[in-house]
Amino acid sequence: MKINIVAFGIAKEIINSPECSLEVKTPCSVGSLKETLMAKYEEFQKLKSIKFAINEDYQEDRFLLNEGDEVVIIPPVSGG
Amino acid sequence: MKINIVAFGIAKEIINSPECSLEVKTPCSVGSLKETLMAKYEEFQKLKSIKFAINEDYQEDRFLLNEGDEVVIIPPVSGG
Amino acid sequence: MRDIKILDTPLNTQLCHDAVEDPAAGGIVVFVGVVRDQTKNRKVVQLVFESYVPMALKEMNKIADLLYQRWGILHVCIHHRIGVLDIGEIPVIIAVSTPHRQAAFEACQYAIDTLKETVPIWKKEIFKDGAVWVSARP
Amino acid sequence: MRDIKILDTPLNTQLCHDAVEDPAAGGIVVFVGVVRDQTKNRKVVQLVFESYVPMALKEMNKIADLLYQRWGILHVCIHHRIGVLDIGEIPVIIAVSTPHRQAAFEACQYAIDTLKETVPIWKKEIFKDGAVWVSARP
Repeated sequence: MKINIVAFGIAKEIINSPECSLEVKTPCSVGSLKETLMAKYEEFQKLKSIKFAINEDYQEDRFLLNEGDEVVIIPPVSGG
Repeated sequence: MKINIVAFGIAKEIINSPECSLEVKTPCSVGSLKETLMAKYEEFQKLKSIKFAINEDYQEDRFLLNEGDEVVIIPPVSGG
Repeated sequence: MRDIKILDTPLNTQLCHDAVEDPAAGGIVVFVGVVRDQTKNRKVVQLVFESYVPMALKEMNKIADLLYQRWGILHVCIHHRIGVLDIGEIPVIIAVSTPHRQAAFEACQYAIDTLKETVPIWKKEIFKDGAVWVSARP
Repeated sequence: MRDIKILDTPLNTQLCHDAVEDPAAGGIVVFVGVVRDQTKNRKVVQLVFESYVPMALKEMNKIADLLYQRWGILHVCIHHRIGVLDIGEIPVIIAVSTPHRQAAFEACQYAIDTLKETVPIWKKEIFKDGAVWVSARP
């Protein structure tokens, strides 16, 4: 299936776009999405951490994606 | 010597005046002034605490008074 | 800069905030004391604050000295009001600015805790059927 | 009452203070984050904040939920700004009111500490000769 991914902050600079889409095998967990992404964009490996929000909530590596989920890369936050 | 004493808060109500004067023996410490005052106005014994400021600073019982010192009774404070 | 005052007019939060602004400040913490409508489940109508003003200013300045020494603060503003206050009015505001926020929280809390212990200001709670000097009795 | 917003216009300390006023409040603590003129001894020119807004609001509301549960606060106001900020401007204000002051200090500090860990907002420091997304690199 195709997963559309939105990026903010440094993630946006790494993929050089505010969004991208990746073709992944079904079922696809957050963890394997992360691996696919890190393989495609090696710069992500240099970040302190990288999390994913699915439909506006943080999700762990074992969380399974559905087609149509709102997937957002969350690099280290620095608000305040 | 004669010591003039200024009172605030509940101390003002106990001596029923914003100030009073006491005749004390020389030398007179803060501690003995406190005893004299508590003997004259027994209500002071019911307070949680009573301190004295001499010339705008807190002073301990063993501090000796001079004639002309600005002596203020400091009942428990409750600012803020 | 320190801005330490005892006032008989309403206090202003924005003013105290502005007094501690600084390009080197990363955090400002402002504590605002407010007159509550009750104490120990008894309904308060008004509060009356009185102060031994020259000594109170001296003690407030001692607190400020310590904030500079212990927490390396940039600026502090302490305004305390005296006179008759209604429910919801502000008896005290303490604003502190520091390069990093943790110090601002600690210094501000130390300042209000110490003010309540050492500064010669007295509060009388006025109830419908009486009045009490706060903290006086055991 | 909770007043939780992400704004692209200047924040106002007085407004956040007023949002948490309450007759039952004994203390209000306001934390104001300020853009410092330097970081690690390097001179900062501007900051740019961006946010994943709907999720940021959701995470800020989770923080608010916890303040009510853990500290029994009366009200909370969290305003965060996004966009380009100059030195001395305010990226964040958190105001908390509680019946007793200790809880207001603790809750306010918890709120800003947690906001910096969980809320999807990113800060880019602009220097004369470059720019860095804060916290991104180890």
